[in-house]
Amino acid sequence: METTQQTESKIIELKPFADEMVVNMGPQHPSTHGVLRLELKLDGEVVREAIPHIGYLHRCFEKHSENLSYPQIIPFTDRMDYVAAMNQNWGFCLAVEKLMETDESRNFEVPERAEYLRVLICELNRIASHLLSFGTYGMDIGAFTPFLYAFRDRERLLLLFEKVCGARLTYNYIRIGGVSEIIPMEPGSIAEQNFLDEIEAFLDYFEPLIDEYNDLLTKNSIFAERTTRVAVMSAEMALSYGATGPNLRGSGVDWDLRRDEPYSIYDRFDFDVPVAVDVPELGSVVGDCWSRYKIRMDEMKESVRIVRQILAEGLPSGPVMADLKAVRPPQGEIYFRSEAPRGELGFYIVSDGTPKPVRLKGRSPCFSALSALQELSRGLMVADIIAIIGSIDIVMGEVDR
Amino acid sequence: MIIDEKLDKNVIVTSVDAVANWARSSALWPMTFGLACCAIEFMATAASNYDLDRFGAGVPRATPRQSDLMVISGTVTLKMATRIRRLYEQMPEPKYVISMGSCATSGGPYWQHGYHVLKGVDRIIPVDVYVPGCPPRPEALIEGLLKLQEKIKTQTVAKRAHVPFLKRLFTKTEWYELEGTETETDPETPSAEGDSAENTA
Amino acid sequence: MKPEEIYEVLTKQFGEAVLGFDTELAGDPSIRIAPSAITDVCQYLAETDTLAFDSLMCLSGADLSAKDEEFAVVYHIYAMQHRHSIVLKAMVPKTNPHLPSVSHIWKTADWHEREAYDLYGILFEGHQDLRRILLPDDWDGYPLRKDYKEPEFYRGMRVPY
Amino acid sequence: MSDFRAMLASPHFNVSESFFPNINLQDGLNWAEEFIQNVVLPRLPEAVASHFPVELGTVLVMFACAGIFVGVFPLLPLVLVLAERKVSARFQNRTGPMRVGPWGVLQTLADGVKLLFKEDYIPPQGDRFLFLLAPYVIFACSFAVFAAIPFSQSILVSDFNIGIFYIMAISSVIVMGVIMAGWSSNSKWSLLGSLRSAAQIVSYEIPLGLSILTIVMLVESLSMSEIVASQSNGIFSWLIFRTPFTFIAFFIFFISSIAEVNRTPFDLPEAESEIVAGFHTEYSGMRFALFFIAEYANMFAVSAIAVTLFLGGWEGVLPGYDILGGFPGFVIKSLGLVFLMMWLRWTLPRLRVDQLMNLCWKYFIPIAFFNILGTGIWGLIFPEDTLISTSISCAIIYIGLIAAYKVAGRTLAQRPAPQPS
Amino acid sequence: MDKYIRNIYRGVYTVLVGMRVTIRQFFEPNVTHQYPYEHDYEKKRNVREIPKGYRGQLYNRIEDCIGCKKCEMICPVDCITITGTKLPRGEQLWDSMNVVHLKDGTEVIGIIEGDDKKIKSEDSITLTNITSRLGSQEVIDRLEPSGAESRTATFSGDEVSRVVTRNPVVFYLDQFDIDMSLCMYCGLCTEVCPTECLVMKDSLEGIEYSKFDRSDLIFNFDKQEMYSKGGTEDVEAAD
Repeated sequence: METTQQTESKIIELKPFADEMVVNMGPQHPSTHGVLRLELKLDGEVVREAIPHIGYLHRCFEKHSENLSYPQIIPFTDRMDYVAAMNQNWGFCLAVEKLMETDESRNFEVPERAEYLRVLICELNRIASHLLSFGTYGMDIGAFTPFLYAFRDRERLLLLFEKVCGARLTYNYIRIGGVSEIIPMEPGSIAEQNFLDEIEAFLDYFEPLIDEYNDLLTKNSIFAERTTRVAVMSAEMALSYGATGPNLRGSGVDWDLRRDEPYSIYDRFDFDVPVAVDVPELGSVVGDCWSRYKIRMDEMKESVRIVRQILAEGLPSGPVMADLKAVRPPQGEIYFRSEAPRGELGFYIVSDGTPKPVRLKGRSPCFSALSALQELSRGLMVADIIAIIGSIDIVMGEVDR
Repeated sequence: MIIDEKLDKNVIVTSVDAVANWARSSALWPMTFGLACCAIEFMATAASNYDLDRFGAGVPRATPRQSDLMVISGTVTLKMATRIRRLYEQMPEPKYVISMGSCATSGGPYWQHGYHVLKGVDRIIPVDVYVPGCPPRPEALIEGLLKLQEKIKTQTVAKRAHVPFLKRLFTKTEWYELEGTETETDPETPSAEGDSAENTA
Repeated sequence: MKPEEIYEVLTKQFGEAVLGFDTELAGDPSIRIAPSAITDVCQYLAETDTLAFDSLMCLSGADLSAKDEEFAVVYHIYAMQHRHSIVLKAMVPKTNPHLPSVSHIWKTADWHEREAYDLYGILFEGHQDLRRILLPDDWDGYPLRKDYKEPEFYRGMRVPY
Repeated sequence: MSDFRAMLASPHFNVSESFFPNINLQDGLNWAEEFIQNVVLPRLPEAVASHFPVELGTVLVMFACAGIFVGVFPLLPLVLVLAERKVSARFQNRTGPMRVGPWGVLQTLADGVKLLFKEDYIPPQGDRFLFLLAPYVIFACSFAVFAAIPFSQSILVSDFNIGIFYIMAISSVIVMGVIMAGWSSNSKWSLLGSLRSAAQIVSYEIPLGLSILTIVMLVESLSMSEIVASQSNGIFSWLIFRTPFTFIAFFIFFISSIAEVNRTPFDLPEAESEIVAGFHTEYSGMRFALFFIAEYANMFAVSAIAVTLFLGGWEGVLPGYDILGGFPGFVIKSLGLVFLMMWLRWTLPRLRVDQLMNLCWKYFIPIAFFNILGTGIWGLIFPEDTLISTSISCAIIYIGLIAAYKVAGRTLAQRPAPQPS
Repeated sequence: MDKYIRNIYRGVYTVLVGMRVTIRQFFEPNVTHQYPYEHDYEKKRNVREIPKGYRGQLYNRIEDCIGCKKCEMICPVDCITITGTKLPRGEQLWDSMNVVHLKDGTEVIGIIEGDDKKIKSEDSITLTNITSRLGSQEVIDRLEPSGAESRTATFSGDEVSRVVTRNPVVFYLDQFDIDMSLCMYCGLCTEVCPTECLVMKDSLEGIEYSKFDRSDLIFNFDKQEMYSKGGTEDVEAAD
């Protein structure tokens, strides 16, 4: 773990006797990423305090999971973080599989081919998620075109997902013990080859575009002005608030579960973990909005690298589903976390040996990261609030569950 | 536009109808308003690959005052329902609602145990078109929009003048009056969605 | 450090307040702590150099059975530096569920405790801003309790299908 | 009719000048009378012409001109809105409006009609009078600007001797309308937007005015037609190339005018992602349409002013030839600048309020003052605009651009900036 | 001063770079799928096919349904309602049958001759007692010479993509309703369906069914009509 030197955030001096204006931002607001509501106490343009109110999308995920069997919960995890649903599926399945592995009598193992497919599809999903975050961040800052470019490229990814699992957004693809076989893809078949070729074609198309997006938005001086040195989150603060994933790495903490606590087959791939550093020519310091945003742009490149390694190796043959009679984990409890695009996605499962969990809690990365908003936004301007919300990249479905 | 109640369908009304309906159906400005998963598909529909702008619906307005179409894109929770009702009231007539996806239509996947989910947005506001899907594909949303355009083309100005718009649409679904929801004439919170929400601090 | 070692360290330090170490069930072993001592234990875990638990991964309330007399509050804590984790569990009675807050040690706990309060009605003493977070302020009851029945109406809107 | 055909067939045919005889532009009455005498009467049969009431005809012609002006210019924004949607669609690999009319050409018409039929909402707690007045103020002002813009040698409503001053004065009244709209809406977002707008427009008037001042110093006149007349010797006599300082002044003027018309990257008063819709949050229906129309009319107006001041107005690229000259040339040049505005809009993100002010007060205003100083010195060195002075100026501009691209680019881009304090 | 000039330079430079990116896209062809594809010129470019296996509207081919209720059990949202009466022991509506899916998408239902139901790719299959013939004219043409009486056909192994066994029906289905307004399109029900009669339409008609009334989204798959004909409607159609 390493942290870099912190510099002070831009803070505008408050006039002590100015009138305070209370403004509600949201829940219907173009740039609150869904239904976040902020109660802003304004002094002119300067925000004295921004109090987030959440729960406008509280869909009772935990209540549902207590009433459903494990395979039936997977479609509901899709709807937690609907931007990166594959990763949510996977996080849940990993937790259940971990709990089931403790029961030695079952002799249960996820097939190799399924693991490769999972990594492949989840890294693609990470790209799609980061693309969306890039696009909406651009739109929040006022540039409309990056949003449409991001969606244009994301659409190609969605077509791939559609071909492999039959849905664009809520996939229900990764299952406990493997991946879905709803659209069969025999090992070595033409269908598989076409699928891999299409992924390759997408990567060839997409990889140069990342640099183009950097030209268009990341390095743009107006964008840099808007986002650098705004809302600096120090490493200690990030850890204390439980910010994870790109937000934590944006604060200069070199931490990635895929590398540091490798699950699945991530230890077989060679990839870097982008960590924020000071970028003096743009004026960025570690922990500001620009750093958090830049981590996502860099992670897309790393995901491309991982996918390319899989394509080079080729998918192993074999089944895609473990031989499971019924999903019935032993009595016990587990907390398992995986690296979703927005950070550490944890599932706390308490099982009493029945097919339904007693308690299931999804520890969502956005929920923790969003709680830092109140402290981050103090003394900034209204426009900066938008920049912060975009940079911590929340999805309200996951915050509220 | 003042049209007498007694005015029946005559040449003038018919041609005014034709013009107004043509204009209304081909300039449905949606409200920038997303709730959940479907909002992502809504954005995808508005984006380059499907481009709602082709139908004249590509001018998303952030304020309800300037929008004609409200796409309920996602799960309506009870906490959000009062806001949606209010946003609907803030939209000027004529206004149209598309219920996008299972959740908005009837609570969708959350209908059984969703203690905090409104089981169907038609319990608080009248809905013109229900688009099925979870979430619906952009094609489905576009098809819903086209159906709405067809529906608009059958409406007439004369009818609109003496039958309240809301009442006419309420015939098929139950209507639950929200207690505690302020109307537009509430002096405390007069303006658009920004400061309309109550202060819970 | 392994959970057993941490358990030993904690028993040495706190004695009576550490109630037990659950290893017999599958999955993560957990240390049961008396609710009243949870703040001290967490403080110790966070500030001792050999332990240095600097991040609270998850804080969850749990109602494990309708028959139980107690709610569980589960703390999953992680130390980035030493890369070890531990699960703490505090059982609070259902009749009057309350225990001290840890939100001043890890700020993650702020919202997570509010969520546990919102969904289970567990009171965290010393929390600066303990109010409902997900549900509206005028909501009745705590929905994740096993004996919860959803209301018929909320502000005039019918809740059941 | 034969002379008409011959006129059309002649190689130096110029539409605007053959129909609008070259006479004293300042006197509208005289012009109308001449128009009747020279254009209408010869084309009428002998019997009618002898009894034609010239005075009545004169008045009718004037009304017709006014009608054309009032009727045509509001249509301009309709075209521009469609153009904006189509252009933005091209930038974003979309198609834009397609279904309303062939290729969507009737889209803005449908929008307009729809807004006309839409419920008109007036906030009951707001200031009703100001709320109703504000759109008209903005609308009227943005169209009043057109009165002083010379579209061609003869298409000109009124040639004031203080034309550019009038334009500056009228266009700054727009901010009054914006503040009225924001204040009277009784919405916090509107208020925030209008106050942002006030600060922005008032600030950006200064670099705008200072850039115009460099032109006025060179031309020694405030009259728009005289400014154009001084650029009649081809592209290198255009004021943008006259001195190196006017070259800089052009960009300051253009960027400041983007800020004046509230377009991205300076669209803070109506920043959608921040303050919902800014000062017109509460406006619906036709009142909102007035804002919308005014915005696009303004956009064209500032482009037209920039063309008049810096890009030779209706004068062509080569002296004596009509390439990019006359009325079509003027419109093409203006639309080119409008396209540039759209291009910028669909490329750039939005500035923050303090950065907006920084840009104005720390960059534009000092540079604009520097320009004035430089133009003054230039005027001392070259009192007359000669071939030598133009060549020197163009050489300096060329060398400056090359230097900025090659030398400065290499040194400035590579050396890291000092650590931010 | 150095910083001042550098800021100006950086501002201008990055703006120009961004403008270069957008103007390059200005001359790229557009990517819009011009759905609904009304005109021919729209069909020629950028048509987006619904991929095979897309999870669209649920559809039950009720004649194949055996009322096993597996879909109702697995459905996470209980949007499928099946009520059925179990027939008395020993009775069944029809015998066990085989559905042969040919590679060109057609299906033929009948009984495979011989005891060995396992299909190898090189083997040819002889179907007897064909009760329904769905599919292209080609197959029908092939069947005609063999005579309607015997209703026998032989297919070579390359033609056949898979063979599904249709279990004997022991349930009398009173009601098979799917409320598509509740469905979450997870596809679990289609996976467990033993006769593969419950499918999700992967075509445009599977997604274009928006309604003006929410109750229209409840789809009844009624078997009553079929029962009244004694399950032989297909045979009649074949003749």
